[in-house]
Amino acid sequence: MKKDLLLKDGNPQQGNPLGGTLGESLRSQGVSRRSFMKFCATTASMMALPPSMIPMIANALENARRPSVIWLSFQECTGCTESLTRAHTSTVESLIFDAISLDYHHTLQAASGHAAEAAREVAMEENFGNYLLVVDGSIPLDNPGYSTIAGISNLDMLTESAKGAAAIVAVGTCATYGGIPHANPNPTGAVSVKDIIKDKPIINVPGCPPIPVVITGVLAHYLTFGAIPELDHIGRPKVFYGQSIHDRCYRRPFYDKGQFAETFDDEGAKKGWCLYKLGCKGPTTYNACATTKWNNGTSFPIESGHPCIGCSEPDFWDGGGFYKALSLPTEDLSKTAVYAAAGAAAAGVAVSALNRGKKNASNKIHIKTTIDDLTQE
Amino acid sequence: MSSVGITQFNIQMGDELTQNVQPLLHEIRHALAALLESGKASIIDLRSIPLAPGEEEAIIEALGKGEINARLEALGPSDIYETRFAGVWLTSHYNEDHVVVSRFIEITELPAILRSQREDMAGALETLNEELQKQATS
Amino acid sequence: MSASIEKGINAFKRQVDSSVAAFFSSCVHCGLCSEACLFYTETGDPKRTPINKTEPLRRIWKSEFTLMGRLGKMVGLTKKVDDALLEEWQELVYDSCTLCGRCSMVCPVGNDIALMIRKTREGMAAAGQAPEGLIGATNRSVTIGSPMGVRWPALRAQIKHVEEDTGLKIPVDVEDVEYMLLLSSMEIMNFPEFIEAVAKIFAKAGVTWTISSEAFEATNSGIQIGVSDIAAELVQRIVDVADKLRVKTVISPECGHAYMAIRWDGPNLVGKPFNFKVRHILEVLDELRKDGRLKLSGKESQKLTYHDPCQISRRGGVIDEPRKLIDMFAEDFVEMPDGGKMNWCCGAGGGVSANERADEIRLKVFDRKKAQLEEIRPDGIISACSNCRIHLEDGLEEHNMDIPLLSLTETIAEHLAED
Amino acid sequence: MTEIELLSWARGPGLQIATIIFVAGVVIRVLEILLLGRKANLAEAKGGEMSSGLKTMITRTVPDRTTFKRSSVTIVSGYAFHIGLFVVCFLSAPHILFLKDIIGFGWPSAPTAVIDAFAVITIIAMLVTLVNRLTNRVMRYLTNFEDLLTWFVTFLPVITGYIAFHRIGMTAPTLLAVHILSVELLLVVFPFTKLMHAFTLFIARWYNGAISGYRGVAS
Repeated sequence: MKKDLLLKDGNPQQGNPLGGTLGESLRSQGVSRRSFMKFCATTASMMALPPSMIPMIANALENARRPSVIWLSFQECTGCTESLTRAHTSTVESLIFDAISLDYHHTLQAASGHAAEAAREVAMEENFGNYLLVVDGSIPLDNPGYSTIAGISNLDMLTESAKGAAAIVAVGTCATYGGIPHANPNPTGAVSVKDIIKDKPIINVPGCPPIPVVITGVLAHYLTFGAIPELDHIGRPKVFYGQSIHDRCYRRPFYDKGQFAETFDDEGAKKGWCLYKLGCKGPTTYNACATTKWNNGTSFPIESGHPCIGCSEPDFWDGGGFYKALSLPTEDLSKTAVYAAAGAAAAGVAVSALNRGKKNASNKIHIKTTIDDLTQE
Repeated sequence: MSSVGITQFNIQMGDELTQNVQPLLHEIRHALAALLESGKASIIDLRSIPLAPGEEEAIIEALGKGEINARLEALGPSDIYETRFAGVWLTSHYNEDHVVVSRFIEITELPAILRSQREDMAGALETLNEELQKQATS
Repeated sequence: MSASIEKGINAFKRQVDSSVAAFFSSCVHCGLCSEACLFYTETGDPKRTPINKTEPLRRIWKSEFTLMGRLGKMVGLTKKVDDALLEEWQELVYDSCTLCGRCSMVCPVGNDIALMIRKTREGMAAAGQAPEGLIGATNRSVTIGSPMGVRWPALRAQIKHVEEDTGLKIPVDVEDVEYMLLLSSMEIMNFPEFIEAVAKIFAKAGVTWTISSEAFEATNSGIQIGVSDIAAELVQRIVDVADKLRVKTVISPECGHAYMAIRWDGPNLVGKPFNFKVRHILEVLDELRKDGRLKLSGKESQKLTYHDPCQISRRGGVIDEPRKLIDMFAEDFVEMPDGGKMNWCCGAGGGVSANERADEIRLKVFDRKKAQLEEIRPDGIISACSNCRIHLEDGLEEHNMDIPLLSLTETIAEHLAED
Repeated sequence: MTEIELLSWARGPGLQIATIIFVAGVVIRVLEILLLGRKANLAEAKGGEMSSGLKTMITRTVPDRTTFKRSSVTIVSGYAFHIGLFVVCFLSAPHILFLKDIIGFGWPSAPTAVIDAFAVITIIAMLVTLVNRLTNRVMRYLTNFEDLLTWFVTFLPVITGYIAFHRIGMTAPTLLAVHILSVELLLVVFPFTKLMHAFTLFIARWYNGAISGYRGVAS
């Protein structure tokens, strides 16, 4: 259903990118005020805003104008788009998409080839300075040929599309921090959007993939307030990434009590104990999984018995192993210690030989002390 | 947040997992006292609380059901009922697939969404006028 | 030949061994040893903290025997040991330490600080930084045979007196006897009653014994000043005579460091085990008691206490014996607070009494003993070291405290049962 | 460098370097001490060296009554911070996990509330030891740069661990990285300072006990 909406909106010629407010648009679709309030309450919840802000959100949404959205996909797996389109296929959320004009998304749009690129160019031109640019995937810098669209390198397409954007939403860990393409040894020289675009506000929505509600929540926020939300030090909206998984995890009491699953099939695992020892990256991962959850709020990885892999953090792929507890060294220390000890033992014996030589020498030059030797001359 | 009876993988429920229930009930008690005293209504978004599997159900069970139960059909159904504690309402919004999209505990005399809305009433008046006119002309 | 800083440094190097290295590596500067040392507690001067007294030795260990020190030395980062440092430290190493070893008992990391200071003295002495008083005493020990200058004729005269007083024959230079008794100069000059007491007890017990006219001096200034070569020479004199007379056991008299010198340091100084045993007089008396050869009569009703001489108790291991002996005649025995292996030093051991420069501080630190005595207020103090005895008498007199000092051996002799 | 990169460096190469320096340094220093050797005692023994040496290694942990009375602040704060350090280092789950990875076996952990309480005790006790060091007449006299340095590098992991656990000021990966780096600093400094006492005190106590025990005195 949402796909239909997207496909419909994929053609800028048919849409009305900036005409009318959201309120007008909804009323024209016969949406009642009561339905709108339900929509606002859900939107507030989605944006992790306190319910007391619902009236304000209602007012803002009422008067919001539909922005044009251009979605670029670079070195990615389409997981982010999948996540988004597999989200609650609900009327409520589709309203968010109703509220935007998705003018280019080459995976979702019906048009292809030159027609698609033409659509992008038109949207950019018509809404210059006002459109929202959404990017998923990383950008290869080694050889532009690693990833091109219609013969245009990712780098060129990004810099060109960014010029007229009001703001950029980097979706997924690839676009935000380089993600898996960036993982050691990074064969394509993949970088993030932020590494290239320096003069535009960028909202990072990391995750592999990001929680769909978080993606729509960020769009809703932009839609509602016409501005980018408050970001943390690595560009993530604080409302969704303000707290670590560990701090919000329902299994936290087990951590505090020292009750851990040691293997995936032991008593601890069955009792739902903390997965820290199985490599859970919850303590160093900031995301909304523990509260927002996945699959229509059904569950999230830890609830399903798997440790958090830290996918919304930069370089999560190179974090020393998903199943290695955070406090563990990433390399084999015992071997290092044994080699160091062995080498040092040899060195120690050598140093001691010098010491003993010195003592022997001092004994050798010692001349028996007599009572005549007790005063200096 | 699941209310569709998904079996929890591996989890055996224990007392230690429902530690959010008590504090939440206390929060509701404070809100109810404030409502009585100053008429100040409040809303708790259940989605903003990290709940363990089964905790939401435990809270709903603890609140029980009261006298009023309303069903709303707007962008999918919504269930709104007063719990066994007067002034404490539970609002559950579903999408068209009957999946909960948001759920609130409202401490108020009447949840705002139940009232007839001015815009809707204006629309209704217009519709009624139109229909009467139509009858008159026909 | 003469002393020099080079010889001093060489002597320091010879003193470093695995125990010293472990001790210095472990010190965390916690300062607990200060509160165990009467030279600190009674003066409040942090310089006198025991571990601080070992600084010269520490510097040599650090710069010569540690990898980091060697590297530091290459770039000139180590602290030097020179005449100025040793001169400054003289007062700490000799005047402010009796080698009592209380610090060694409280150090939480287990440093034998007294041993470290004893070793520090080796370097100090070799560098010509020993106090004049101790050099004089050492000189007399080597040339005359006694730190106080006592020669055989003087002892012979005292023996004669004893023989006249008791009617007992004091055996001199007798071969193949069980025991050879050593004496400290102090006993010969100030407490000849000691010889009398031993003679009476041994006569009653039927013990064969002798005094040597060639080597009767038990004290060893070489130990106190910290010159092992001289200490060895003094020990060797006793070993030669004991071997010549073929005695079974050499008895160390009522003197602290003499016991340390002959019993524990002796064989290590001369470099080989003795052919005879060495026992303190109290150990011998306790053996006799156990064998039933020592019978006493009459009890002392006064409140008596025992002052443990450091080198005999804490450093020597003779702790239970005096108490068992005292138990034979004392009805009202009371331990000093901290009595036994943790007893506080009188303040005069370790060569301090032979070092006139330390006279003032020696009397100052007596306050510690005074405080201990004030807590139990005894009628009499028994001890087993003439040096402690003289100093305690000095100190008590200084504070107008009238508590008599008793020798344990002499008191036992007084209580010998008449059959 | 991102914070996760920093954390990865701390958990990877940083830990490798620190471990090499720590292990090699400790081994060299212990050998340097032991291989110096000691002359055999030729005097007739009154007690056993080995048994009393081993005994003193343990008994010296308890101060005698008079010393305790005379230096109670030093002793109580010292005890508190050593016990606190022990509990925090060896009974907290992440630390046990770390050690298990290296030595191959683990043991049960204490609840975080306990660890947290001991961390606070350790921090307070360490601050008391610092104040004591700077105000106590003897300690102030003895204190040198190394004493302050070792205090600092010991305090650092405790305080960064506490801050990391409570997530104060920075995000978790940075806090964890800083904590691990502070431990690495401690490991690097360890062999070259009096921190070595953690190992050598057992050697020193053994010698002390052996020397005394040989003469028949329990030290």
